[in-house]
Amino acid sequence: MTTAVADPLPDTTTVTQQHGLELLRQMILIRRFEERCVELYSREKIRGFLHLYIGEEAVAVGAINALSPEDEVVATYREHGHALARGTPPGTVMAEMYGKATGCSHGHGGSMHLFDAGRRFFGGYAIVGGGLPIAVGLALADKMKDNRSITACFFGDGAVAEGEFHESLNLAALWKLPVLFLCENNLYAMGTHITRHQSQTDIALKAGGYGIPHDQVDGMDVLAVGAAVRHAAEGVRRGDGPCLLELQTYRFRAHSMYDPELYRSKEEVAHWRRRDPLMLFTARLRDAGLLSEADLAGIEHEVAVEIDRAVVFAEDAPLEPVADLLKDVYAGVP
Amino acid sequence: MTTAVADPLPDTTTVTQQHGLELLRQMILIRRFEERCVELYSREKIRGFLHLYIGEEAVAVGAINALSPEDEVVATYREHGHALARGTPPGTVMAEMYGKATGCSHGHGGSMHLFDAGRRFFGGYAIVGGGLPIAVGLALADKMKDNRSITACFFGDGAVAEGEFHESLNLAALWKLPVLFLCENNLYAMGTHITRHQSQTDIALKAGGYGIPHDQVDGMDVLAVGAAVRHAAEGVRRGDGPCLLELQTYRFRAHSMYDPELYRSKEEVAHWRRRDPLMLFTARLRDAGLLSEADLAGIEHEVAVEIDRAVVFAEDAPLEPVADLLKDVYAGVP
Amino acid sequence: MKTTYREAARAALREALQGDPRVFLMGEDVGRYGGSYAVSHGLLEEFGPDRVRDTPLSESAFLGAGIGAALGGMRPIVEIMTVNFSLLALDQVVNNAATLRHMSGGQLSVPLVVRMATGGGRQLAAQHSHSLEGWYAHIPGIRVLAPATVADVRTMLGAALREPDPVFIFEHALLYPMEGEVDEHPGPADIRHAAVRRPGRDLSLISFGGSLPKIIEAADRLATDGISAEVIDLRSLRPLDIATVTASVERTHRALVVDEAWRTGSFAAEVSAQIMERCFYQLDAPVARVCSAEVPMPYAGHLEYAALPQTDGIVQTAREMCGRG
Amino acid sequence: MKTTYREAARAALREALQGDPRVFLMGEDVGRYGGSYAVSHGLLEEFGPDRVRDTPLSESAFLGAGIGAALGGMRPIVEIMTVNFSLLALDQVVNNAATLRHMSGGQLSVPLVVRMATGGGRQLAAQHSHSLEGWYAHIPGIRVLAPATVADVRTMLGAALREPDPVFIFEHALLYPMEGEVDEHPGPADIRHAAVRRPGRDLSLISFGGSLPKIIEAADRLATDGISAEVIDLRSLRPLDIATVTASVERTHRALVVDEAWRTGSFAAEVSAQIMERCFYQLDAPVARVCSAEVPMPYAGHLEYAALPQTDGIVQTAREMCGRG
Ligand SMILES: Cc1ncc(C[n+]2csc(CCOP(=O)(O)OP(=O)(O)O)c2C)c(N)n1
Ligand SMILES: Cc1ncc(C[n+]2csc(CCOP(=O)(O)OP(=O)(O)O)c2C)c(N)n1
Ligand SMILES: [Mg+2]
Ligand SMILES: [Mg+2]
Repeated sequence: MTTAVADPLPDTTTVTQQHGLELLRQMILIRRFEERCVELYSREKIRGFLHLYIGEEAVAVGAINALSPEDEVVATYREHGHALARGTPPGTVMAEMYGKATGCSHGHGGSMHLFDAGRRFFGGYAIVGGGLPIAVGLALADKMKDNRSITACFFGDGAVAEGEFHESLNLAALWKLPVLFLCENNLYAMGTHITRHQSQTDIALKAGGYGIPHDQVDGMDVLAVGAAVRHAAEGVRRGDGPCLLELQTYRFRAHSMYDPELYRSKEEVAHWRRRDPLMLFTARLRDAGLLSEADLAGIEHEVAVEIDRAVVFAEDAPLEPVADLLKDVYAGVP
Repeated sequence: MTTAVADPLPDTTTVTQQHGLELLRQMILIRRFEERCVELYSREKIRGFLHLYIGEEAVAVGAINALSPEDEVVATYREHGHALARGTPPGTVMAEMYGKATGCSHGHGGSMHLFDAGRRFFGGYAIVGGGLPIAVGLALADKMKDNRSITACFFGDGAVAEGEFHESLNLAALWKLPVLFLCENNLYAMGTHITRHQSQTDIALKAGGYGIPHDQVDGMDVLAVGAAVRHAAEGVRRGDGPCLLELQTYRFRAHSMYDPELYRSKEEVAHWRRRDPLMLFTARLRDAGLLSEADLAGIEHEVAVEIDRAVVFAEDAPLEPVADLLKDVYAGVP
Repeated sequence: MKTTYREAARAALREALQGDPRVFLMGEDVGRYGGSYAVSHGLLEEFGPDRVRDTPLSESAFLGAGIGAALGGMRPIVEIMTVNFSLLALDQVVNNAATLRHMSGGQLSVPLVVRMATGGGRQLAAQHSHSLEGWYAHIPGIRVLAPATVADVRTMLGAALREPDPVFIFEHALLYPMEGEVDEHPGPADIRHAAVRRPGRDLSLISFGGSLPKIIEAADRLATDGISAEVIDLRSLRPLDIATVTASVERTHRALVVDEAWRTGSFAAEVSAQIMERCFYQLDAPVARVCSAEVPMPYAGHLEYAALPQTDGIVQTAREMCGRG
Repeated sequence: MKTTYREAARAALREALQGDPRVFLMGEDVGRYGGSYAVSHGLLEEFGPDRVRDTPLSESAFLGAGIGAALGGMRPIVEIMTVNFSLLALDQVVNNAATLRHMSGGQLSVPLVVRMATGGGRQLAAQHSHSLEGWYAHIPGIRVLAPATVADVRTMLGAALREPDPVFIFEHALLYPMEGEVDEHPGPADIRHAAVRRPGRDLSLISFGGSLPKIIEAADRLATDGISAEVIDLRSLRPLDIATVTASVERTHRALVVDEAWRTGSFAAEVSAQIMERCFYQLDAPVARVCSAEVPMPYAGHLEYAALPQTDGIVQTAREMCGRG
């Protein structure tokens, strides 16, 4: 039978200062990086679709820091946060959005398709649900090769309606593959509230249909996310088969840069902003005496410098030559 | 929350003589019709794929007799039984398998694609899972038009793994559509046992992930099937939204005419044959004093005559002229 | 009356919803969100959530449900947000929508309209820039339309809804802001015929959808070189009105087909083959194609520009064909 | 050594599984059932359920899992039972398998092989008779092979597994019982080139896969009329070895392309267009096509026969092209 992964969860309220500050730094980096992206988008330095992660930082940061460097990560088109949390340098991410040759995908992918094979970041997938089978396959390879790695697969609540969610969960559970399914439930698929796209809105419950253990996690609490992922990952790594976590979060910004946000009220957004993951974690660290004003200012400064550098790197980076248009369609061509 | 549809079920052990004999006649018709098909297949009168329903007759007969004539029926490629139970004349079904112009699909469809629009039999679908969205749409039309009809959608255990199963159940439940999902769980998808294609083998349980009421039914007991379907259909018709029944059955024959049956033992088949639905129901009617040897012989005789006539009808039927090859690709063409 | 392609598409939807209670619109974010391209903006408020129906992300199920609803007597308009996502529903198109009439021996009819945005050119990269109209045009049993003008997008929907067979309408996303003329109360379009958008003598430029503006611009530029190009807008890709095309080529003796799809296996190949099959002895030069480069669409603007057919390339090819290389 | 296409396909799989521990086969009923066409019969017993892996009915998930496993360093061979079901997985092909190398800027590699049965001719009706090779050949980033001979099906798999990019192998189901010659220990095929199966002077008959036997038979019959037909087997549809084709047409000055797909938008259109583009001034007649009728495949034998390309029609078209109508 299916069981919730819940107990016994390690205490989520304690964290070392070093780890706490690192998590905070990553969250701030993602926030500020994306705020800069908005500005660069309005200046048409960044084009195409741009999906911001602002409000959801605790999910990627909490989860990815609970993984090992050998683990695989698969994400969606809303993946700046995941790439940055995984350690992909902000400069190569920014250069990617500029469409430059030194971008992490050589300018071929843009915001929706960040890749960093060296860090086992297997990319941003922009067909909703399309990344799940890939994650299942990566996990299958790990299992067949007797690796100790697991694959963490991020997707949204909207993806849960797609057939590939269902097929992937069944396959992963049937074959007891080391996949950790991480559903970023931000309550909306574009403008469609979860109550209007899921007949059963408790996403964690769906795992029961596949015999997969599941849990709901406060996705605004970076430590809770970290603890839940660490705990779930342990079982998955041990060979217990896949696990699904529903990370309850909210996006503070529009779906993409084109969205007039007709589908939700300012009050609703304001309500969730009171649970801003950066604010919550800053307060908690402060309350625990782990963060001084100077620490915070230091992080903000460090991050600002890093982002400035990233922008300069992107601005100065070369374009891929048009002559190479057909390169990398096949290996070794042209 | 999800609930089983179980109680209170009407007593399934009683049946009027007239109804009982009619159910038995239909089951015998399907059995003998298909036995004749096997013979005609070996004589190459019938070609293409031929999937027999032998062993599963109680499902189609029990279920379809519990529906109203205005209800829609959607089936799979294993649908001789459903078409016959719905009342499609055996002659037009046989002519279809002969590829004749007077076949119920004008010879265009063959065994896998029987249609009878007049009886609201919306066909056999041969892409596994492909009929479910169609059923959802038929139900949507009924709901939007305020019809009292419901749509009964048959599919196999194998179809449960397909993404379309998942998408269709969610859509039907979300919109509270009048669909009755009838899963014919015969334990195998071709040669793959359910334990090797479903991580969670209790198919009825899956409905929980969509908030759909569900039940398991002995698919070898025509009265149990009828009672369960009648009961479930009532709720669906009332506007409670979709319902899923898992009908536990077994196919006595190979998957299709090409199948060497390497994947299961003779003992397993023999075990299930002891629960032959015709045998069980014959015995029950006999025990209840509703069936004499003469009645049975009469039915067998009547059915034999009907099938002989069907074969003669098919033999004598004309072929569609080749000049009409492009007819019915579009309305009014050529 | 002057309006945009987007507004015209919306006016067509409104008219359809007003005119027939069996018509409803369903798709992802057509309602509350206002349509991902704002085409259906305001329709939810006007017609309610039953007739402007937001769906979950389940392309196969809701396109299939459109087929079922059409079988059940409704007149559904299914919106697949973009052609890129339509791959997830392609089985329902090929195996159900396109086959049911024939496979049932003429008993069933699927009066379904499917709309989708198509094409590249907005730096949306490899998964969001497909041009798959040619694949749809391969499928017997369905009709495929590509409104390239404001007037066509305004009137083709009405015509499509009168068809007893499934009709797929492809709207190139770059056209939405385009302005053009329409009648205030136009009748339904003639969807059986291609249109000669500009007469010419020396060469036929043939295309559809989002590439029409490019071949019109090319014709303008060619005119300044003294080359008179006839501009053909195919409008309907399936069935293809090849008679209008061949009549043109018989006048001009040269044909250039432009298609935003990858060159190999593009719809342009079909048009080219048919012209050659029918006008071989009237051709003064091989039929030419300008298509997209055979590469997953790159994000970077300069690479995407290089990958897509552009007016420059069309003009240059046309000049070479006319001996003015 | 004489063997059948089916046995040769199995020998190729066995060799692949023996030769590289990273290789595994996965698909519906490849194991316990023995393969729906008995191609993988016996392999489960030989290599075990890990490497001969039965899957649930989840085409999109297990093809996608094949991509993921290839990314993860394995060498998966995914079997989609037939091309008809591959529509359910086409998104994974177009948007993932074909794009990942390019979209990642060359960081990723998808060394995946996908096999599927294709084609009509067995009275399986509209949902089980597709010929969609041409669609696959449209997709940049993948390779598409169509082994038409016993030797090719024996050796193309090995070659496909050496490719760092996804390779799709289409096996026409009617070929499985065909007999032919193979070496006992053949090397991998040259999958870069088309093959001239028979030299000729008057006309090039061009096809692939299940239609090759038909054009060979047509060439035999034409020979008795004194028409010498060259037979070209394309073998690889993507990339297409057009040089072998045009070299032939430059000798024969006439080309007839046969393709079991529906005519409009068939791969034959592409081949025809390319021949015309490159050999226009050497052609003595328009390039001709013999394809399937544009109808969902009917079940009835006589209708199916009429819908599919047949040797009679090929011979007749060829004769007309050579002025012997
Ligand atoms: C298959 C598919 N259908 C539609 C879209 C368009 N689309 C992009 S994002 C999105 C919403 C996805 O919602 P969710 O999975 O909850 O992720 P979120 O954006 O909330 O992070 C939609 C409909 C798409 N990219 N792919
Ligand atoms: C999408 C798809 N994949 C594969 C097949 C081939 N196939 C036909 S029937 C079948 C098994 C289906 O099993 P189930 O749904 O349990 O129905 P049953 O045959 O047992 O009645 C398979 C794999 C198909 N027709 N469609
Ligand atoms: Mg969401
Ligand atoms: Mg079954």
